[in-house]
Amino acid sequence: MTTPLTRRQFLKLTAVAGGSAAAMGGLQAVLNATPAGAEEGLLAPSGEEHIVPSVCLLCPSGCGVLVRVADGRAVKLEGNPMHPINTGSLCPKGQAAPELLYNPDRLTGPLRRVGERGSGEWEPITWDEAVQIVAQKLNDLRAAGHPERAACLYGETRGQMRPFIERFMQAVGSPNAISHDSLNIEAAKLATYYTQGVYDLPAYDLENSNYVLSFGANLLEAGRTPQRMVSGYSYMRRGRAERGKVVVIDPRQGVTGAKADEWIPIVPGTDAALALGLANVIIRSGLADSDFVHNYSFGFEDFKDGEGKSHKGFKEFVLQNYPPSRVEQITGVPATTISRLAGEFAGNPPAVAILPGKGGLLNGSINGLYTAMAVHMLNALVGSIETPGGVLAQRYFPCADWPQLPPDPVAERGRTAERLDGAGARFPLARHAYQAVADHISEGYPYPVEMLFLYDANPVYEVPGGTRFVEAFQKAPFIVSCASFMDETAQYADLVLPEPTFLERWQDDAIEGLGYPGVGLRQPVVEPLYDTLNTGDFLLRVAQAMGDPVAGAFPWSNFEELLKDRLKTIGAEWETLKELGVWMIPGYRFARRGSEKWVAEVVGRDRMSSPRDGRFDFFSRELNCALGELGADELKALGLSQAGDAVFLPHHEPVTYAGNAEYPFTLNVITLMSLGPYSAAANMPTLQEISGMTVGERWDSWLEMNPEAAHELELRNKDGVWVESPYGKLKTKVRLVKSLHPDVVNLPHNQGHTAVGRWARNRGVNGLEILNPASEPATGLASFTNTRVKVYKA
Amino acid sequence: MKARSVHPDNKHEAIILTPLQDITTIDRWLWALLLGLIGLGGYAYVRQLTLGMGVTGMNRPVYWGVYITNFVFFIGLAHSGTFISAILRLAGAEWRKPLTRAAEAITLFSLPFGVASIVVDMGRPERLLNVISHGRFQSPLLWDFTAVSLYLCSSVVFFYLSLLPDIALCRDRLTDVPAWQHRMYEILALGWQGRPEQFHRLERVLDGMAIFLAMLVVTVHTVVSWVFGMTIQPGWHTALIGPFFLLGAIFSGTAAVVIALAILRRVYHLEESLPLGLFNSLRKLLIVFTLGWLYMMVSEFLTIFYGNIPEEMEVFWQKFTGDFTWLFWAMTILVFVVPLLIFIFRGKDSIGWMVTASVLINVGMWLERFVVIVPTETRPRLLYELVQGTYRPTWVEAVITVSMFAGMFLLYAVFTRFFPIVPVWETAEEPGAEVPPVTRRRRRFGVRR
Amino acid sequence: MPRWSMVIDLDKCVACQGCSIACRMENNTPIVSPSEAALGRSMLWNDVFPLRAEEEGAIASAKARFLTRPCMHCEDPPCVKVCPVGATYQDDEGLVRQNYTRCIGCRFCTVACPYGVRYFNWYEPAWEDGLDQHLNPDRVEGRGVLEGPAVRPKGVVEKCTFCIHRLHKARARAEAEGRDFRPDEYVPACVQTCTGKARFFGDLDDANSTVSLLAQSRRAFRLLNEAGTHPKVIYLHEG
Amino acid sequence: MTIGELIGAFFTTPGPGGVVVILVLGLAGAIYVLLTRWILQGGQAEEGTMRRLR
Repeated sequence: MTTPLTRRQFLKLTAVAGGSAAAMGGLQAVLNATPAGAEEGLLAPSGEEHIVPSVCLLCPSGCGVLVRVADGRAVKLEGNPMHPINTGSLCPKGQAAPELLYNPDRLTGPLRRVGERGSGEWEPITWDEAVQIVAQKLNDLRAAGHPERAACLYGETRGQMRPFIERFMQAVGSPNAISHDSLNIEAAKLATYYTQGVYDLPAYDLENSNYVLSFGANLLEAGRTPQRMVSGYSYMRRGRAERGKVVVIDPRQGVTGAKADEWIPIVPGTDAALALGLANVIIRSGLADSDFVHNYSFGFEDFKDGEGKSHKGFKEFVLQNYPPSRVEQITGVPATTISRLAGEFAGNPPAVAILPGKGGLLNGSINGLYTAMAVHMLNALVGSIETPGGVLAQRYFPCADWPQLPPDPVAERGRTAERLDGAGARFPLARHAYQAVADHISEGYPYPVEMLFLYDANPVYEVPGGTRFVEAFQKAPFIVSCASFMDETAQYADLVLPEPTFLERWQDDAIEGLGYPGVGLRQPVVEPLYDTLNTGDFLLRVAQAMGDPVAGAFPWSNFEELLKDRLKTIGAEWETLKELGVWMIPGYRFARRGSEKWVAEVVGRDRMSSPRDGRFDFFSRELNCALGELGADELKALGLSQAGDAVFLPHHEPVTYAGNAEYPFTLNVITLMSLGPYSAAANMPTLQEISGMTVGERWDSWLEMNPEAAHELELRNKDGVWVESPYGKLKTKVRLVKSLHPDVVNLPHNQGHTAVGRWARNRGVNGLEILNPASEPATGLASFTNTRVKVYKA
Repeated sequence: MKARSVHPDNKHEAIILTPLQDITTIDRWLWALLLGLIGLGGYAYVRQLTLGMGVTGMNRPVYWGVYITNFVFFIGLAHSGTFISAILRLAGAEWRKPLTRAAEAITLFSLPFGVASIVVDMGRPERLLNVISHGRFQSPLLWDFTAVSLYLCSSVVFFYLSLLPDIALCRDRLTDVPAWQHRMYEILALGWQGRPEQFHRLERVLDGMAIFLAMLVVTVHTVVSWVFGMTIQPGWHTALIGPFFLLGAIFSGTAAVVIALAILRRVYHLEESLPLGLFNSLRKLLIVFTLGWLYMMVSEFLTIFYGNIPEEMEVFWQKFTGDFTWLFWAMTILVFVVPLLIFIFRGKDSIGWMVTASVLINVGMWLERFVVIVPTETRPRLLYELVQGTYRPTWVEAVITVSMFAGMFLLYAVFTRFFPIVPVWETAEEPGAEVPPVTRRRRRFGVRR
Repeated sequence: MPRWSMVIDLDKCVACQGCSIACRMENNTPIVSPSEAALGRSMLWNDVFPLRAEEEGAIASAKARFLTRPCMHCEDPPCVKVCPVGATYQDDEGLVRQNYTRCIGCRFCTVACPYGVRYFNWYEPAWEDGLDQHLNPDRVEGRGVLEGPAVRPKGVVEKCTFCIHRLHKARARAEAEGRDFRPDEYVPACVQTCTGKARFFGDLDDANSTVSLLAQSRRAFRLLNEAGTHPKVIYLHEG
Repeated sequence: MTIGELIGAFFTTPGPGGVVVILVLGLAGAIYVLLTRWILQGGQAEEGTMRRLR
């Protein structure tokens, strides 16, 4: 590196050579030229500066963050190295979080509707007034003896918030605490429940896995815990000595397929057939884990039940019905690929098959549950249940249990009423049917609704055919929304009680996706900017205002105290948790097969009617108990095309598409890493600006289409097009993407808002508006992927 | 005693001096219109200064656009004057005498707008002095800055010296002009006596400067092209870009001279002093340049096409079939096909056709500079899908360009009203006579009664 | 004198654009309106974009590939060569820096850079009411020098500087603690936030720093090596 | 400081470039002023003897 001559040296030389030193000196003085970069220093900010740990809530992954607060302003978010999910990393949404905190469109205080519903005229009220109104309303309902007519729809509830809301509704006397899970992860949870007997999303030990087979799970972009999957993926790829293989089975390649070793474009909605085809080859070639299959499973071989009736086992069922040749016709995946994949999957232990999450082309009509069960069968076949590199049962911290609910006859009668969303009644297998609430309110099934409480829920936007909720709201006399932005649903509310953003409130956050228990803590990093109140505190104050017996169920003065009380058993003082921001017991403790821990926690833990014998159900006994007595016609009413044993075995259920041959393409609404699943993110300008990186779009929606399919329709790149389904039509721009199944078109999620804020409003289109609003008849899952559309030039 | 100077007699003196006597109403209307355009350009520039360069159509990756094209075009025009007077003077081509000043005037009045285009294109114009206080000579922009400023002041001096005798003539002949105009002549004439020794020295200085200016013409436009040539962007980084720009400059400059002469001839009825033969000689010159230009185009694009390097071909197809197809083919037709046909079939002895061809050439040359600069920027070297630029110039750029042209015409029009456009002292002999070589002329001149 | 360099393992990079936004939040680059973004004027110093997918092959083999591109901080930077006023210069640690008080906005460097890493302030950077609260307060300033995350005026060029203010802060902290500065104390914002842990940063002169070791990997390649710029950002191939 | 480094520094360091520009323009200006004065002095000595021409 030649050390460059400093200017002064040089000038002296030329002065001597040039002979006009005086002019040179004068010039120098006049122009006060300073050599660049010679003496510049760092001016540290004047005010004091400190770091506050918290947990991000812009997607369900819940990464730990360290917020740098300078002069009382949250200036920068960095990943918390102590938090196991992201260990110091942070995705674009987390980095852009200050734009959520300082967003100019945030609601500044509680509002009450004055004009006509949805007219947008509000008057500010105080929090005390709001508490009185809600308490009064609930007391009236309890006095009228119908507390069940109050319902709560909640979205992403973290940590204690979910049990707290359910406890609040039970204390009031209503069974209707309805989660939005049926929009995304419910298919995987039900599948794990009906096979492994654990009603929870399984955790995947990607770090130790050699072979990952992902069925429609949008691993690296969206889904339940994107950051955890990315961390696992990158460790599995280059973090350790031998590099794991990733195969993605999805009609859309996306980032996950692009990074995978192999991407298998499959006919949408036929993943169950492919999974069973793989199972067929594994069983035929004897690669199955015989110890697990014979000693720790049920229904693999044919068997006779109590009354001596013989039932077909999983093995025979698969061998007869899913030879690779037939599977090739159904799925379009060549038989040779099926055999090769099966051989690789079984031959490279530990291998894991990822169950489909949101955005997977699976939860069509009824085949959402069976497809997820079929994929979980693969994990069982190769014995990847509860083994390093396989599927783990997610464990949580043992929180101090809730104090006993005080005796309350009105509440007890209310709790036993039928649920508003028809879970367990109209939808026999469902636990939550979030999107069906709209039709039920309009029908008045099972009873008219008096009060709706919406916590982090924007059904008008995020439910397929969400506008049905607007009609339903006409029939709901009193609606309360806790959104921090005036989103599409809050517009129709009577009371809007804005909750602070995640950087300004107390909330814990159970760590999911790693298997071992852990908890993260959100704490106010800056003084709350506006007159907002944490919904937990609000409900506590409502309970006090309602007086006994409801008040008795909540002996805490504020939510922080509740957290402190519940989390005192995690083995860390409150101060340490506040200082670190996270506490965990790292290292997953595997249960030996057949041990009582295996029976108690891993297999059969949540079974209600079938025996908890620690046996993995190839033939689902739980399903048998639920649907055993139904006749053929009732089964057909539930959308089941096959009767007999097939009902209780994972099988390929042909998808009944909304839209006939006139609509050639299947519409798939994809969640992006940049915008994420939550409506508030659509109003963050930075995320809008990077939303279309994969196709080169910014600030807008687009329709991804295969170039050959577009060629037939004479569509060129960036042409304006109409996307029409039997339920409506949208106008957007087509973008040709070669890595996409010809029969599938994609639309990005979280665009096309009509409210929320200036950056989100009227930008792009909302693909969910034209999706099939019906739910799966048996499981109450929203059908995201069984709507057909036609595309033509705008 | 007011200095009285001695002037060679010139039959056309009266005709040449008539435009200086009175400023007609048409002039006033013309100047008002041009001033209005310049005012509009000023407004657009103030808007750009206050709001930011965003008002123009430039973006990422197309960072340079119409302004830099103007810069190159005006510097190109500036080469007409010097080329005609300097090089033809060295070649002793006497036919160039009547048109030297008209040609040099084009140089004088287009150069400042070339420099102005650079300043308009700068994001922080008030920091222009940084180029002096912190100049780095490694940057081609600094070579450019030096060369163009040297060329500007050299051509100003060259123009002023050749104008000196005529100013003195005006000082002595035009006594009934307004006082301030006469006062101006006195000051500008610097006490010119018209003594033979002065003429002799003036001739020698002009010959010397002609050599220097000829050399300067070559350096200035090559250096202007090296602003693009020195980068490693495909389409710019070619050795041919120097000669290509030089020939383009002289070509468009000569065409501009033809236009200027035709207008002057018509407006000021200078049919005698600007004979038809002049246009025929210029026609021969223009034919040579058109063919030269074709040679340059073919040699550049054939080499690129044959070489078939991906990033080069990306820019190549951008011009031939991509976003710039219309501009590229329009340019080729306007600069090569049509003018060549006109010159060969219609050009002889018809000034009207010559002017149309010249106008086409100049429009084509502006497009040619645009098509050299912008397509390369739309296809950056790192071939990736997304940063494929598009460029739509906005009204701000258009208005500023028009106002610059208006400025040039205004300067030209005002100049012709105050100074003789045809050099009186150089065309002192009877027109059409076989002109003796320079030495004999001086002796005869000295003896005159 | 350390020679700062960055290694990006494209096998671990999942194109999440975390680096892009960490860079924006650290260096106060403004958001531009949709119409400006459509013109390509959005300011993302560390841009992420898809590379051209191959044309031939069946659908299944059509692999999209993504690239995250900070400034290469070349050894022989074509941008520093062409700058007429020395606004952009290469300091003795190999960083190509930009002095916002000296830049005259002629945009010669933006055109000369083959990687297109330079951005221009077409308008005065503005944040809608309230959004400017999260601007990074750090400054690197001196007489006639304005660098670091200071908000740039309109009309100047700006680029990734490997978070020069973080280097100064690390040096100041080391000095305050009375010990000499170790190269591994300083990491740009994009390296710290990378979700796939795909980015490594360090001193290329130190033979056993991570970047030096990874630079020897047979997967290592540099962008546009044929352009003779000797970039100091080294990529590792996928697969 | 080898000659190579000196020349290299001349080109790369901000500052000398400006000095070159000033030198070149200053020199050209000076030369032109001298030339103009030289032209105007032409024939100064025998000025008195010249008969006035026309």
